[in-house]
Amino acid sequence: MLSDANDRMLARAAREIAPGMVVNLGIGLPTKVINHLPADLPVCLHTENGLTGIGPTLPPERADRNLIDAGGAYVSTVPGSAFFDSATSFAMVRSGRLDLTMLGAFEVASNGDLANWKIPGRFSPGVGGGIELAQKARRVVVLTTHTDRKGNPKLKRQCTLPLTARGCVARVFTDLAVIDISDRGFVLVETRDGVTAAEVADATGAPLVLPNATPPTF
Amino acid sequence: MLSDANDRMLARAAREIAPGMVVNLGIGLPTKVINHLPADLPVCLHTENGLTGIGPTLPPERADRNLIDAGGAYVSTVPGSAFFDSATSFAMVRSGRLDLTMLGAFEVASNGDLANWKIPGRFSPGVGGGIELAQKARRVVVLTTHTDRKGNPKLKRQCTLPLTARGCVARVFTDLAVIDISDRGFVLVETRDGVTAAEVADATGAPLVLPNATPPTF
Amino acid sequence: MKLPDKQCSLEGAIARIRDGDTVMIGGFGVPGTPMALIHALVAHGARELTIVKNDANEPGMGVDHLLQSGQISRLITTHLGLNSRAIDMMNAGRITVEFNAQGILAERIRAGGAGVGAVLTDIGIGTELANGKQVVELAGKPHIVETALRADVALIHAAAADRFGNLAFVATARNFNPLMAMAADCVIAEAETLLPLGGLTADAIHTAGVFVDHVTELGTLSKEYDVVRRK
Amino acid sequence: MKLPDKQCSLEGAIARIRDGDTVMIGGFGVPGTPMALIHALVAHGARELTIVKNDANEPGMGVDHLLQSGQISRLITTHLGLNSRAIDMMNAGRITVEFNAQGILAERIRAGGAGVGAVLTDIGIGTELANGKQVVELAGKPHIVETALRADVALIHAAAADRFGNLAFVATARNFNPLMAMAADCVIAEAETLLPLGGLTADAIHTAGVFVDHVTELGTLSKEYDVVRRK
Repeated sequence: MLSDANDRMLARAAREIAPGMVVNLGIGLPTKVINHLPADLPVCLHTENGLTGIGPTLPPERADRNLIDAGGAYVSTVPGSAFFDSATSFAMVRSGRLDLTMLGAFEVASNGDLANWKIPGRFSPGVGGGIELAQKARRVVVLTTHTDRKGNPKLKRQCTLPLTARGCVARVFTDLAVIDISDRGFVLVETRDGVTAAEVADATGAPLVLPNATPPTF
Repeated sequence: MLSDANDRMLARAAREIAPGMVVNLGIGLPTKVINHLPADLPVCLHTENGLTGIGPTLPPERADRNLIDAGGAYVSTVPGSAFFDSATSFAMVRSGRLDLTMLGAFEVASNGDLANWKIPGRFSPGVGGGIELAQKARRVVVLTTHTDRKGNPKLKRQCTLPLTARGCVARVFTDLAVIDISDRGFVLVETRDGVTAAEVADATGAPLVLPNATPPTF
Repeated sequence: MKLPDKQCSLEGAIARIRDGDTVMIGGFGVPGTPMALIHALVAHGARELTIVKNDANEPGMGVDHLLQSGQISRLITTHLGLNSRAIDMMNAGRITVEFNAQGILAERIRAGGAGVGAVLTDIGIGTELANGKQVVELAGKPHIVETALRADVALIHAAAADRFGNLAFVATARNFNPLMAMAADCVIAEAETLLPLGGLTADAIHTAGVFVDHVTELGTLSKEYDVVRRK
Repeated sequence: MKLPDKQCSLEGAIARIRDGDTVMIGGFGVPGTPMALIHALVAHGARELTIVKNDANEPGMGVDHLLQSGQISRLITTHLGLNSRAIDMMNAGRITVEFNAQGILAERIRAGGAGVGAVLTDIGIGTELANGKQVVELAGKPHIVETALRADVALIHAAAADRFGNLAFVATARNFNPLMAMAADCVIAEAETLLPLGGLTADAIHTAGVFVDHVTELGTLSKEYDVVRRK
């Protein structure tokens, strides 16, 4: 993935976060969205290891040894941050207090199924907090490269890997496009500047509903 | 009940509390046991509305408006007291962290059944925390007058009132005697000074196993 | 990023309560009972309410005002011993009362707040509190299915809050407040002191503001919050 | 009355662990992991342990020492991504690993601590995490019976404690510690600072001493507690 395409995807995903939201940014690409949020945006970032109100990531020499995010990065607080235990953290998730979560993916199916935790025989470190985020956040969006390293589509008719949760994904942000998941399957919403709808459709492993007009770009 | 008999019962019950115990003293007579505990006894008193380490009861003019026990009395703290919510408070109870609870009773049966919360048609204010204390404290003892105001026994073959918990009571302290509940039913352990075993048996509504020798007095 | 501001007026927050709503109210006796929010609810006038509260306070205090005004149709509680009006209304069939063991009420509310459907417990097995409840075998022993409780609105009293809705309680005024503050679709907190963001220590917050929708500062506390001088 | 004193030596507390015990260990990554108690457990040598911990730390840290020493036969956890040794041992069949969704592991431990038998949840329905678990209908919808977890011993890391065992945690070092501190028959806490009774504010205590059996003060913290400088 081109660094520019990466940045554009992250910047576009950041605009998904509306004022007042409580948001969990999953490990990997989603965490980087934080660098694209306006400083004055009223938003509450949640990390499942026990913090609401995540502040900027800190380098080791300025880090607090007791203050990490769920991915192990050293983070900081903002005025009004709160700490809590792991049961309370997931109480927030399961009881619907997360307005939005952004997750990574191995595969997303056109019915919204998500697989992002296990590749049998090759990668099975455990599911962590992913199932509950995927199943219970009010809105689940995915950030992912459009294809894997071999060029195979990550957006598919059906997931082939063990599922994280069924029918949970509402929208996918990739380096090529913004795609919604609807009753009609994948729907193209936006393309990255310079990418055609046909190129997105080619890289997608399931039918892609195209808009009548040329889609907006990001 | 004579005031002296009352005091002797309370003083005797206080000796049931061993060093290191966590103890909940129920509303009514049991709460008064606190006045008979040695000042240097290492013990932790629990009240189910959210305090461990209960200190002396305070008169209104010295009371903290936010600091009561489960009976509504204004209490104080001791060094090391902790406050917690109602779920945590009963987590202590149900998970076996109470070594002892002392409860009041309407009726105690010779199999250890306890009825202390409802007299159908006459008194049914709700069970409060009684069921969980009776069912889950490691040791449940009852403090009660030996007979009711009409002179009827409160220690019975079977409870006639709705139960608080089955088979929970290990020992009963009354104004006449200390009585254990065993496989053989009620067993006389001690009598109040000046009370005979026969008098205790007369006032008890179920067979009373007597010791071979004259029982100790309190 | 900065955290959102949730400060609002007491009346503005209460205005969203509708006839027939389930309303959780914090407090065990006087401590932790949101007396001002209750008065605002009386003024608001919503009726046919299901109230979830540990107790019905005492005559002339707290929930008793809602009993007097006839706004309560159902009360989910643990003990009414200090309010003879509540018992009389129950006995006269003017309110329906559902009694729970106190720790089970706490646990059901917490389950609602934790987004789980129920807890399985042996508390009350063999007593009339088990009547009518689903029973499941767990490791060969019967357990009662105690279902999660959630409310449309929770009314919370805190000693201190910040503008994001982080809350801190004091002493035994904590009781049911942090549990109910997790278990309602709309959580309204009155605070004796409202602080700017950062005014509460992050480690000493009892209820994270994520759970709280509206927070309002009390002015001078009414006498109802005071020490009760019983005869 | 005064509260009992529970101070003891680290080795004295650990000595009660037996072969085959289930041991809960606090921590999420480095923060909150009781590194000193883990080293004492390695020195003690109890084997065939079932360990309950969110993660397996990283190579050369925390739980990894117990993996290296071969004392673990079973690991109940949520994610091993940072410890390749744990994954290799799992794949080689040298340890049995039971994966839980993170919040469900927290909830099962809390259920153990709260003295309830299980929670009913829809988390994991339709995924392989539901395999082999009892399912109960609740309001017409299938719910998984997630059974309570308890341990013989829990090893807890606190920032501060008093001699009765009241504990306070800091920042994200809280995580699983207060849950596990409720859910074991014997709870052993190491504290960075041990205070006299009254040294902690009653409102700011995270774990009440009633749940804690033994408390020990750490001397100078080892480098294992420090910020991890990854490549």
